[in-house]
Amino acid sequence: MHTKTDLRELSYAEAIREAMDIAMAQDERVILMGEDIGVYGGAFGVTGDLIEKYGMDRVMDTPISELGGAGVAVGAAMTGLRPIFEFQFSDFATLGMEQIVNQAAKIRYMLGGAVSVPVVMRFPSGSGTGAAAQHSQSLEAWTAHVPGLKVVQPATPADAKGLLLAALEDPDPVMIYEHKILYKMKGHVPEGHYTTPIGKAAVMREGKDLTIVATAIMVHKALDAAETLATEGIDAEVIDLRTIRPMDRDTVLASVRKTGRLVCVYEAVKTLGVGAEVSAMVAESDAFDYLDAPIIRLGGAECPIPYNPELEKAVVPQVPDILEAARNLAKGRI
Amino acid sequence: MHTKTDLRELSYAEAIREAMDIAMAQDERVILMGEDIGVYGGAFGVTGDLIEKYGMDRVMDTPISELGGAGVAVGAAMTGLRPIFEFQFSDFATLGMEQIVNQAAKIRYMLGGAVSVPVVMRFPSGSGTGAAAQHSQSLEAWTAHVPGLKVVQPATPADAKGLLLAALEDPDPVMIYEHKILYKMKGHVPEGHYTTPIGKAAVMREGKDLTIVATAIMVHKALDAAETLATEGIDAEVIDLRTIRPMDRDTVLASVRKTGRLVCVYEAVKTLGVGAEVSAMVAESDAFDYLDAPIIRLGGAECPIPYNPELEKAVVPQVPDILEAARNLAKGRI
Amino acid sequence: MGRTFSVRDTVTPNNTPYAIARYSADELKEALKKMYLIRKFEEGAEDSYMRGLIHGTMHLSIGQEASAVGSCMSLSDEDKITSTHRGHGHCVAKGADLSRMFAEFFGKESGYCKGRGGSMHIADPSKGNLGANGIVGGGLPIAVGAALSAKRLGTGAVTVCFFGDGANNEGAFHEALNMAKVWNLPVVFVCENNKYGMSTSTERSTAVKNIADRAVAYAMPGVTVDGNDFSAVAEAVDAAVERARKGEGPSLVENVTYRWRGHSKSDRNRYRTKEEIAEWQSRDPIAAMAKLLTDHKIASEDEIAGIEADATRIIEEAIAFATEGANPKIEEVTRDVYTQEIAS
Amino acid sequence: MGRTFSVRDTVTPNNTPYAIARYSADELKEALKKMYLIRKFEEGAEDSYMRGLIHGTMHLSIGQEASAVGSCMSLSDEDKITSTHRGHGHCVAKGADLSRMFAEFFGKESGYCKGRGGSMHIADPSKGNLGANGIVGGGLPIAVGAALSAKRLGTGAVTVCFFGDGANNEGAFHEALNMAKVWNLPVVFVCENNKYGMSTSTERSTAVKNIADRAVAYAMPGVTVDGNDFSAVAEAVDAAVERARKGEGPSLVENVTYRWRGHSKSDRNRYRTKEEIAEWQSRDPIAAMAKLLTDHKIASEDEIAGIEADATRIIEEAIAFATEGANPKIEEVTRDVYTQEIAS
Ligand SMILES: Cc1ncc(C[n+]2csc(CCOP(=O)(O)OP(=O)(O)O)c2C)c(N)n1
Ligand SMILES: Cc1ncc(C[n+]2csc(CCOP(=O)(O)OP(=O)(O)O)c2C)c(N)n1
Ligand SMILES: [Mg+2]
Ligand SMILES: [Mg+2]
Repeated sequence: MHTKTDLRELSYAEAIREAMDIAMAQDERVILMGEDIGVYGGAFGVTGDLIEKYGMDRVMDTPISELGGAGVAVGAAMTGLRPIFEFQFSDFATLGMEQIVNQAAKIRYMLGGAVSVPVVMRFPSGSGTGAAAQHSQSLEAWTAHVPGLKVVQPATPADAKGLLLAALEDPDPVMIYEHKILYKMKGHVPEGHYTTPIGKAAVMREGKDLTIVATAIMVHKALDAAETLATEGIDAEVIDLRTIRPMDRDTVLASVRKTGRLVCVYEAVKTLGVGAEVSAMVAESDAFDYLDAPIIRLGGAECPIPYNPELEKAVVPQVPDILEAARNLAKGRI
Repeated sequence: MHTKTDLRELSYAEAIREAMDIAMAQDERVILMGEDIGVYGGAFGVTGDLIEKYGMDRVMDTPISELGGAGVAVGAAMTGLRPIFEFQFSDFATLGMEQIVNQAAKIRYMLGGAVSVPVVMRFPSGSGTGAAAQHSQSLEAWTAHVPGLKVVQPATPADAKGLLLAALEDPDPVMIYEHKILYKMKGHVPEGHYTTPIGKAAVMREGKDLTIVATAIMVHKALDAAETLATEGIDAEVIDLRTIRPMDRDTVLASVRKTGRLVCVYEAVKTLGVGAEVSAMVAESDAFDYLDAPIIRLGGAECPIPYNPELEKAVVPQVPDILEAARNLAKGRI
Repeated sequence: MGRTFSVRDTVTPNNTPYAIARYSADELKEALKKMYLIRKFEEGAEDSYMRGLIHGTMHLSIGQEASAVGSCMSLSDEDKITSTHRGHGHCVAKGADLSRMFAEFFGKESGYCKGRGGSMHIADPSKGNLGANGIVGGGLPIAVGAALSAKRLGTGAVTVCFFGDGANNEGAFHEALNMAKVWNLPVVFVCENNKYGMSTSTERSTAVKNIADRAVAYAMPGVTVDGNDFSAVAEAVDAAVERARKGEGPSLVENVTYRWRGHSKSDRNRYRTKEEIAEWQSRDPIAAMAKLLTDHKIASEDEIAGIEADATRIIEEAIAFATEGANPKIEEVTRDVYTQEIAS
Repeated sequence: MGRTFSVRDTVTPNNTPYAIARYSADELKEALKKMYLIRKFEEGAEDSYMRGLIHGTMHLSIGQEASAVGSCMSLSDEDKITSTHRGHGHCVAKGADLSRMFAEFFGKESGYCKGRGGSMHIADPSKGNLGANGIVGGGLPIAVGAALSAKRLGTGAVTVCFFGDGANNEGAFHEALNMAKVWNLPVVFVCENNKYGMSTSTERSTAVKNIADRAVAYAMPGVTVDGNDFSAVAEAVDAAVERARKGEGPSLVENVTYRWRGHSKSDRNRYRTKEEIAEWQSRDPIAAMAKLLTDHKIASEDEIAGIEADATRIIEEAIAFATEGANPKIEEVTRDVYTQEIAS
């Protein structure tokens, strides 16, 4: 985290756990489902000891059955419960897409509004753990392509908590992509119940020379880069997109109108990743007229995530990549 | 089809069938797998009577097991067969994403190049049949986001045949999105074996005032619109993208450099559909400097496909939408 | 089709069929009426389709009425069902209003899904019908979820999950039955085995002879019954519902039946013989039910004719209602994508 | 763990264990050596991890060596296997080169996957090993596909598909076994039941007691054996391989075993007791195999010590090879995404 204060700090994982704890204490209908979220505490320790407080009936270890598990969560959500379903790794959600996309996302519409499906799903995503191609993907663009779903990507502990609590209050299915590498990152997290609005981006740093729109872990890399750029006289505005469906058009466009330059940074494969939508959204808006330079995207390489740690780093954007892109973009501006 | 000649015409479905027939006659390793592709001839009649010619061993009805079926095709492709796997509707491929994305797309890379996975998968896609939200999706953007796959979307009978034959010669997994409404559309199809190159777009109509990049059925709507625009003095270039992974950057950029105006038309949900990538690709390229107007996207509404026929039409781009967009774009140009 | 549940309370003296012993005359006549309603709804639907009044496709369950109605006999409106693409029968059996069903079929705003869902998605949550499903096997995990809610919230509700023989080869079947048993949930899996998944016979798609044999793999009771015999269906499903209600967990019931029509409107019936179809038509579940009622003096021939006439009238009214109904407004097409409209 | 296959040719006179009757002394000593290699490979891997030489995670199969080696006894290089995240043992059993395995572990260009795959994806197609798989259940349909190829191309090859008890609850298991039987393919499903899928015991995840009981649902033979008893494993799997080879279709073999280590490096072993671990450690499959060979005078204690020393040396050499190997070049990171490089 970039804002060090003497306020209470929690890790991103702790913040998520606290949100679940608050929700479960308040509302009997909230249950947790997932693989090894009970005594094991979750593959990334996110559920931790919640089973001790709420018991096996509310912190349910599922069999290794992602499709069925997701579907049970959907059915439970239609009939009175508020399940939070954890995919152990977001990669395994490829097994559950049927229930997510054909059922959770569409049931309300197909049924003419007769029911809502208030299910929350959590997807630990991203690379950086040396777990190779089948355990490191960032597939949030898939669900962000699907009407009926809401999709968020918290970048800070405070938002991880606030967005999860907002998701639980939302009557519709909310998909939460959490970055595994952020789980241990600390930051200030307010006590008690609060929500971070779904659908609102956050301006993390104001600047006038160029706009960096980033998601998840890239928000922190962008902020790092912005500090360095500042020393070079380049004043970057950094926006944490936070919600990728529905996207916060207004915040992004306002920034681009101000700076005239845009770079989008995201870890997912570049082609058809979230930055493609940010770019296209700007390019078709009135903000187009304010653009002084091409819209740059920094996304993951067109490549599965490799195992070797140096290769693994090479396939996702790093701070030097952002610096280079920003410097090129700023040329002629300052 | 828009080019009427006295050459041999086949429907899009017949062209696909002919491609499969040619391949099966030439190569014993080619087999067909899918639900009800045998005596039933396929839900859309694409396989037709091939079972009579090649028997049940090569035209294999699978149980209703999309995940397993796709995985069997992957395993067979790794070990000497050349399977063509048909998802009965592309919507059901949501059940097979694990095998497509974690296995087919990544096995070669994860194994350091030790094997290839020459599997071909066919996805009947799109709306217009009154089959509602779970039978009408256009999810090609999902696989186009995944390195290791190649993804094509033929718009004409000739390309449907040529791209399928190219896919069978390709050592890597090729995903073919076929539009259901095109199955009955007729057009000239050359006899015998030929291939349409994967990775190459087709300029369907040359023009100088604006570029329309379209996919699948939208190519035909774009061509219709272009005829009308011509009568209004607007000279539209129409590009059929044909392959969406890898995208034909050169053809699109060359056109935009010439016309300075771009509209992308696709049926999939607008947000994060293929047009987002086309737009972003142009906006970050040197063609940006040639742009005289915002890049317009016409995509599907942010909505599942509804059942009622009027609603169903309303949620995907139609010729009048293209005309309106093109006219707005061309304003001031001509 | 021999095996039955070991656990069953109702004793049927003197070989009286279960249904006769268990249900009142009114209940039985109501059941017969529902069977007629299903038949006539679908005949009407087919006719509307032929006359070009409907687009899309439809999956008719004509010939399977005993399975739908028999399986819902002991369910209240609090109990849930999940249904399939071939779901009109389940919908009627669970108490749906025929007019709103037809209106949905016609894509009208007055339909159950406001014209957004159509034949394949008709639902009536107010009656416990969580909806038909266009995805084969899609309803199986959802049913388990509904049963989980019932158990956790202590509602006492049971969920009946309908699915076809074809669906039994989906991974979702396996995962759902396993979880239902592991968590001991109040759900009854009712497989309507009409011998084909589209064109593919169970012999060519399914490694076991009886689908109920798969219950062993989930350590739950499994039984195969004559799905055209209303009483046999009710007997098996009622026993399973009772087990579920008592907290004894899930069961699998296989109703062996047959669809008289093709799979959908595009079916050329190449995969089965005319003889096979004729043979099954000679075992009409509605005729059998009518005979059951007359044999046991529950209803006279006249009363039965009256029930049928009632059903005919209701369907006529339903078609009239549907025909008159307004189309949805195009500007409202994105309503109900989200519960609270979002700007986009 | 009583039931065995009814179909078996080899007769074992005087209660001689199957393996002793069936395999030559050289074959048996080679098998023991492979078991040592697995153990020492994994101990070396663990050690390298502790010393920070390796990133990522790993899944060790220490304690399960008899299952891996016993299951591959009657396979040739033409025969295929599919493996799991816990796949080092299968890899060694199928004849992999230890140096290239270690090099992969270290992420080197000289590794089996050129450093792209790591522990979870080691494969050696040249030996018929189609690869470990990071997706639980991911290999099951792939194995069926390999068996389909063998049948269609008439290669006579059999595929052995390894998977865990946890994987048996994936839909992929159900779909794969069903298709294998429907098409009568030469595949043997070998479930390594080590009692837990990560932290979740089979009691809490799986509705049946023995996973092999699920074979009934696919009308294929199913047998549960002591997976720490090399001979019992070889006996069951060989019989199944023979059935497959003869065209008699698929089988399911369940090797009951135990992993001594945690699930992966992040496991705190909260879900099982020290006593349970100790009890299983007292049933070391390698010690049992050594005893089998000495009891039956196949090898002396000295010879066994020599085999173990050989294995130790091979592992040391492998680590040296891996340590010296070059890292992949960063500019080549996108090589092998496609067979023919594409411009992008
Ligand atoms: C996941 C999925 N796969 C395939 C289909 C296409 N499809 C619709 S119904 C059907 C046959 C289903 O057979 P069965 O479950 O026996 O039900 P029946 O139609 O016989 O009532 C198929 C293949 C589908 N809708 N969903
Ligand atoms: C589809 C999928 N779900 C979950 C996981 C995470 N995971 C890896 S191994 C494992 C346990 C597997 O248990 P089992 O099949 O019994 O194999 P074992 O680890 O005991 O050898 C889990 C849950 C995964 N890799 N893939
Ligand atoms: Mg059927
Ligand atoms: Mg296990």
